[in-house]
Amino acid sequence: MRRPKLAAALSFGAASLSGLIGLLAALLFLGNGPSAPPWRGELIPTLIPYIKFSARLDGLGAFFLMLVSLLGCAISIYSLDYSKGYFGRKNAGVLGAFYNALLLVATVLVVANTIWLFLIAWELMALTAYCLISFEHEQPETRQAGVLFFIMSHIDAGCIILGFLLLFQASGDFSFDSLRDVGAKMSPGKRDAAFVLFLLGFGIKAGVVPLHIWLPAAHPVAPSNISAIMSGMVIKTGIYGLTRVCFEFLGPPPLWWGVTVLAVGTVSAVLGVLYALMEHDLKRLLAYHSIENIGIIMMGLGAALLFQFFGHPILAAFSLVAGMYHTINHAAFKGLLFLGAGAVVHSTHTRNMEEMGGLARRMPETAFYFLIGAVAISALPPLNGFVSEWLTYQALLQGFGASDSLWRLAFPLSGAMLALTGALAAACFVKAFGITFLAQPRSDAARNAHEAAPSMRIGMALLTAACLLLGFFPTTFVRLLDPLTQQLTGQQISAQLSLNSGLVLASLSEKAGTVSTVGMVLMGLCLLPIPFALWLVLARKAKTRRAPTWDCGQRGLTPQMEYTATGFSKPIRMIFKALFRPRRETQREYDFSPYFATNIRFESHIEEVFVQRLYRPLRISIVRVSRKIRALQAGSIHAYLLYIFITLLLLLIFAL
Amino acid sequence: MTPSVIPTASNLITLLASAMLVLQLLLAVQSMLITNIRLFALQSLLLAAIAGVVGYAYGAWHVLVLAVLTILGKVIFLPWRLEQLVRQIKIEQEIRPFVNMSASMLICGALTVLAHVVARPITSLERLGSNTLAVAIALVLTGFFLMINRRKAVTQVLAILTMENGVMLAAIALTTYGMPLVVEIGILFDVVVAVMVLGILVFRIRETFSSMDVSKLNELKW
Amino acid sequence: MSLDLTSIIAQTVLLLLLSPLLSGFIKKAKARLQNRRGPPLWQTYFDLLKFLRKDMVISEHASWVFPLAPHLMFLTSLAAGLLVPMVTAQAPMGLFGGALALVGLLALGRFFLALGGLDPASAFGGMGSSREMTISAIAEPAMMLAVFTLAISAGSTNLGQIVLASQQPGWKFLDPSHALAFIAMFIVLLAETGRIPVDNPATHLELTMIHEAMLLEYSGRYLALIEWGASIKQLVLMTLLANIFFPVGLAAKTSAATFGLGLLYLTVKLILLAGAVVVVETTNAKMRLFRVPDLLSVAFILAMLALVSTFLFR
Amino acid sequence: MLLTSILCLPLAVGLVCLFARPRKVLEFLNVAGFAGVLVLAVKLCGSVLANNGAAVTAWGEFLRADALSAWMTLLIGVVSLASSIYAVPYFRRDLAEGIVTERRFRQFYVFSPFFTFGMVLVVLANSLGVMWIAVEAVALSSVLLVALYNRRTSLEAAWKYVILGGLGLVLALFGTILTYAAAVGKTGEATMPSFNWSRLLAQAPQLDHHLMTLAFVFVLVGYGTKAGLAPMHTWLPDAHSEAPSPTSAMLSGVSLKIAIYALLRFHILATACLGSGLTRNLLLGFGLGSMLLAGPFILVQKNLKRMLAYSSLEHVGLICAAIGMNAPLTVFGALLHMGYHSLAKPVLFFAAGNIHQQYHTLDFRRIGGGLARTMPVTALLLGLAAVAVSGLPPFGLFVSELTVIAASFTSHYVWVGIVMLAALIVVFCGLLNKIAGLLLGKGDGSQPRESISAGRVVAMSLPLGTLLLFSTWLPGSLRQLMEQASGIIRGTP
Repeated sequence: MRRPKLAAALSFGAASLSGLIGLLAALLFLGNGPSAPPWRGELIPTLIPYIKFSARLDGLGAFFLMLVSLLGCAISIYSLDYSKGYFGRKNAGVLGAFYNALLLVATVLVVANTIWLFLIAWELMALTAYCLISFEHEQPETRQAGVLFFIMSHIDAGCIILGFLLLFQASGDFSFDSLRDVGAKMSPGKRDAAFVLFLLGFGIKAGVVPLHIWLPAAHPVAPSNISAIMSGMVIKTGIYGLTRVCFEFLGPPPLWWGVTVLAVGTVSAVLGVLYALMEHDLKRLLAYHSIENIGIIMMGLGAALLFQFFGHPILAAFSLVAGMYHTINHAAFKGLLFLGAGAVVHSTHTRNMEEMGGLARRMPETAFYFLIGAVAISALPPLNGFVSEWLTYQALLQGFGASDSLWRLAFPLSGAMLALTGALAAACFVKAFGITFLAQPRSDAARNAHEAAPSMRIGMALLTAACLLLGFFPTTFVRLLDPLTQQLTGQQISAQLSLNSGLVLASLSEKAGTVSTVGMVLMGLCLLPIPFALWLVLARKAKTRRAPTWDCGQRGLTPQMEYTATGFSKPIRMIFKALFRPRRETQREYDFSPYFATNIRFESHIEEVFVQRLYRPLRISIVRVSRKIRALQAGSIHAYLLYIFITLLLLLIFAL
Repeated sequence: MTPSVIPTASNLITLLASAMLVLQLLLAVQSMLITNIRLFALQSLLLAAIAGVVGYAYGAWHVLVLAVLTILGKVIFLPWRLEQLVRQIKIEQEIRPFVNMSASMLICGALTVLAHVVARPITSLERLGSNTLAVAIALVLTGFFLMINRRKAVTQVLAILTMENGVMLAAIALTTYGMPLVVEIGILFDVVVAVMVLGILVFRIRETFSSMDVSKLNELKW
Repeated sequence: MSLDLTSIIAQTVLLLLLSPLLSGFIKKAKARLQNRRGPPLWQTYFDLLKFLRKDMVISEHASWVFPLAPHLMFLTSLAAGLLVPMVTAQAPMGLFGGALALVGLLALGRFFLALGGLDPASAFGGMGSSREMTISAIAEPAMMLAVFTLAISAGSTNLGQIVLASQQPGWKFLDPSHALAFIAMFIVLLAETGRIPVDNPATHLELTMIHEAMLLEYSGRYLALIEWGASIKQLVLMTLLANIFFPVGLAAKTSAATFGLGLLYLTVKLILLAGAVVVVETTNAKMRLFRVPDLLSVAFILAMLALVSTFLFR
Repeated sequence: MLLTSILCLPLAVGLVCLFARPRKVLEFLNVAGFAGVLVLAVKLCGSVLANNGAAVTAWGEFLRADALSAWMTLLIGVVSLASSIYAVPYFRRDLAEGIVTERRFRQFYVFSPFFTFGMVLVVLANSLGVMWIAVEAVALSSVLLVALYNRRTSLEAAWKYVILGGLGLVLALFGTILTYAAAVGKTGEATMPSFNWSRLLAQAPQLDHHLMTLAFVFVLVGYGTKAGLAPMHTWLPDAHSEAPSPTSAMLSGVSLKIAIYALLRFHILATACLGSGLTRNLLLGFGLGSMLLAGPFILVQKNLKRMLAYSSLEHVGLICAAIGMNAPLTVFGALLHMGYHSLAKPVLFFAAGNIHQQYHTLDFRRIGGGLARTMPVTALLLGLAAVAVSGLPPFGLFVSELTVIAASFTSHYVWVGIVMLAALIVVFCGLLNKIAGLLLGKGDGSQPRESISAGRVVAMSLPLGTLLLFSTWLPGSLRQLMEQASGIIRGTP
């Protein structure tokens, strides 16, 4: 469209409205409670008999519809002003168009009720996401990331297609209704094959280690509102698919499914956060945290699968609640963080944290939202991240008593890993927030940074509100999960989770453990008078003045002397040296004495072990093989004739 | 109802067919271009003769027509056209094949054996001359081998024409009355046109590449 | 379970007043063990009062996060304290959260303290925060794991419930898993409260500082809040250690008598524990920063073993 | 009458063009003629559907059109029309730039109608011999089109095309004759057995099995060479890349499928005679082989048009393998795939033509990306068509491919489905990588912005639009036609 303003306003305005409507619809459905029948409908009539585009909104679908719409609404509002950055430079209309397409497709995906509709939506999602990622395709880095993403997601589509076809083979019909519990009809071998395929396929999309490589490449280079969508919504569709398939289609899980999912989740969580710590590219850091959080969600799912196997539907429902709760939480705070990062990048024109700093005073509101997001994602009370991780812990701990098999050790061990993850995440976000927003600006860009535009702030504020509400009122929220758990495990547990008229969240029973985030807030408010009382009583006469930083008497403090992101994570890099294998090179030039170097150049570089050991060799060998095969077509007509001749002779000899 | 088989005719056909095969083998070892062309002409003549025998013996007039057309087309016109081509663009006479004579002889022998093996189980066609099918297959395969083994464009054309002879042998001698006339005429016509087209191409190649060696045509790769 | 106001107020007061005394006691005991006279037992109170009265100097680079940190540090330690059963088996605010919430609250305080260290753009502050977060990143999971061990055998993460469970007849005090968990917890305690061999609370060498380095830019009232918060945290952790591993003298019901008795027991246990800390501090030297993780991973392993052994001996 | 007219129209156009002088007339005649062919083809489909399933015949069974032929005729009409429309602006520019001489210009407009005529004859001829002749005619008329530019490379390509093609045709002829020989004495007639496919099919079971097998082998290798099945495909990338773009579109859009059609007729006979075992295995083998071979060549391809040619190879392989599986849905999917591919591929070749006329090269490295800026319209259409051929929704190739693969799962060919999917993914990776590199990026600012004429846009967007339309909304009549055709292929009409 020729008029970017109009285009942007139109597309993103419409998108936010549709998000709102979707949200209302989802809440309306979930509000009806678990007994309400699913909503059905035909989207488009098709003329090929075996292809149906029928939709069905059930508990699971509605939950994810809520997620998609919530995020879509907030981010669309944010984009109204964010897209202004492209006016004159790029075609904002294109951005808006693909953005809306992506939202639409994601919505269709969660309500799809036939294999055809699901797969088409799945592929279209990859396509639109690809177009959005490579929106700023002038940078080669962006192009490569886009291609990597698209290739990976095509591979995952392949796995998913195979998986669904295995189910289809057993059921003989393409509609999801015929697939429910089709696993019972399948031979165990095929079931396991299907499970593995689905785990691979949805795992790639969700970005679990070691299938995650596209994620830290693709999220940073996309426009920030798209990054938010990608990591808040798109990777969640992987979780959606896995949940739908494992709990509805494949039937009762064997032991190793749960163990696998739990293990995959644990590994993803730990490695994700460790790699995140090593990043000083703000958006890459957030991308790695998506991997971590997906891992935490997978822990919940894995625990649920294990409980299904051990025959504890209630506990299964409980861990499902934990997983789903973390899913929507991650959507909220990761969306928020990416939007914040977007605002920062938008005003400093760099993603490198080493060039930021001091932004808390230049863009205080953004800083505040980002801080909320950081506290939430670090699983610190009283925000939503803490609640969902608390639920996960509780589920894992109760798992210990759930059976007598040796495998129950898996629960507390992954719980310990979860603890490690949480602590590292806190460290990482101290770094992310501290280096980005605090201290002195490290570059002119940061020095001249400005507060984000109003609609961007509104968008962030919405997600902040979501984080706070989800954090303070878990008991009301888990009631919305009843339809989901009812559908997948046949249990409703929201009643057992809420105590004292919803003030306190209990893990199934009061004895097993309770927590109340809102209670903590109240406690804090009640205790707040103490420091003020002390101040009033003792220190009213004390004066306060601003002065240069003391720093043990160090004079003339410059930004160069501040702690850098790399420096901040140095100790952890040292501790996990074995994993990171940092490549570092130092060049120092000095005139007379090695102690007085005139010029030091230090380089430290960390590359993911999977890229080093797995993906690059794979790519290289594929190319090499193809070049070898290419020699068949070397241009000599006699060779070509020979091929035909040999074919003919072979056929004559063998066919007769 | 199929007509009664006339023994002399079938013996004659067998004889002529095997003669064609012998000529084919000679082609394989003959190194002079012009001689190659003449050998091909001779082979086509034998083919025409077979057609004549079939037509005469079974009173199938249209096979006679085919015989005449073969003589006109393959015995007179095509060889003349090819020799003219050779003279016009002064190709040197020597053919330098990839595989030397003795080896190619062996290979052709092997191919003939294979042809017989392949044709053995098929007995329903032994009415007009025995082993004609085997000979036809042998002609096709050896012609194919010649094509691979020749460097020059013209010689490849020649090879494909000998293959075509084998095919026509099958067309005439395997089926009691040959094929429907339309088809036969069409096939012959097509062959002639094909050679014309090839001639044009050979010309253009000659003038652009200033060589007739098709093994030099290898710019298009991968 | 209900919240009764008296016990809340009582425990708050207890936390506020007892914590400086505990720090003072440890200093004193240390001095004695090193044949020094050492500061008077009440010195910490005087320090706090002094700090509270003094003027404040705030770095000009500091942002709105800077004043946030001390208050949150103080409040979170206090709130965490209310989750721990001190003199009775019931933590006054036990309903609002158990072990996980306790760890979470302490982590929240640390989070903001670290930000506060980064805020004034000083080199040492950043160093302090970096080291603090690193160490806690390893200490926290170890602590969690140790707590899990008890939580699993008690079937609850609620500290009150753990204590009650540990007073049931079937409870084995000398359960090897508990012993291992206790040692792990003790190491974590040293790390969390910034004690030798992890950190030296009395250091004046900036390069060796961890906890103190974050506070360099704080002064006056804020410093007081932080110090006080830190000592409350120390008290909380030691109480936790003392009460959930040795739940003697913790009455299920709250009454004046049980309260007094519980208080008595608590003081005894704290003195013993503090003694242990003092002994460790005086007999060990401070570790190099990059040796600390080894120590903490030992704690982690021990806690892991504890967990496994609960599984084995069950 | 209908058949006669549909056959004679292109022939007449060709003859007239032989003598017509002004260029505009040539162009007009071509476009109009092919439009007429398309219309007639639609009518043909209608009448075939009208006498449900029974074939339409003319000249005493000499011409015969059943659902399968009608479907192919439709494809011929569509692609010829599109490429003739595109040819107008394309050759005008070439002529203006002196890349083609007046003579070659006329050559194109004379030969392409003959080209089409040959293809129509192939699908309408009832006698297998006539069908062979027609295929040969197609080959001969297209050779000179391939060599049109008269560059070294185009001559080389033409030579390989004609030699390999001619060889294939000789083998095919041998197979045809053997088929006929197998029928000798089996047909009830007194003197001469009929060469008509319909008759042969009627008595297929009595045919001599050994001879039929032998015949099928030769036909498979022969027509397989024309259809570009690996390893007989080697001429295909050369010819497709060197021919002028409209011809390339014809070659890969229909003529490959024509060869497949010819192969199909024999496949039906052989299956009816020998049972499905042999033919199925052969088709599966060659089909999957082609699909697998296409991948590596696309992954490391340097030249746009050659890449497109290899993707055609892959699609042909898919179609063959699908027909080889011989299940209702697979065959249906194969026919559907033929149709969609015929709509998508020409657009790609047209885009390649635009690019070649702008950059005077098709080497990815020399072009160096940034097409989205220098030639936005072409880039957009190219991108869409590439999405289509790489089998992504919303385009129908996704549906047809998934149909085939899904059907393979229900008809006990799971491994076939898996191999197909793997091959498709590999090809997709190659296509995506190359096309993305071509379209995106800054590019070097040296190139002027394209000035694209309406004709090109129409020629490119018409097939694409149709594709999109039929992907989302497939007319019931077409579906019925394809189902009848698949019935014929599976020998259960």
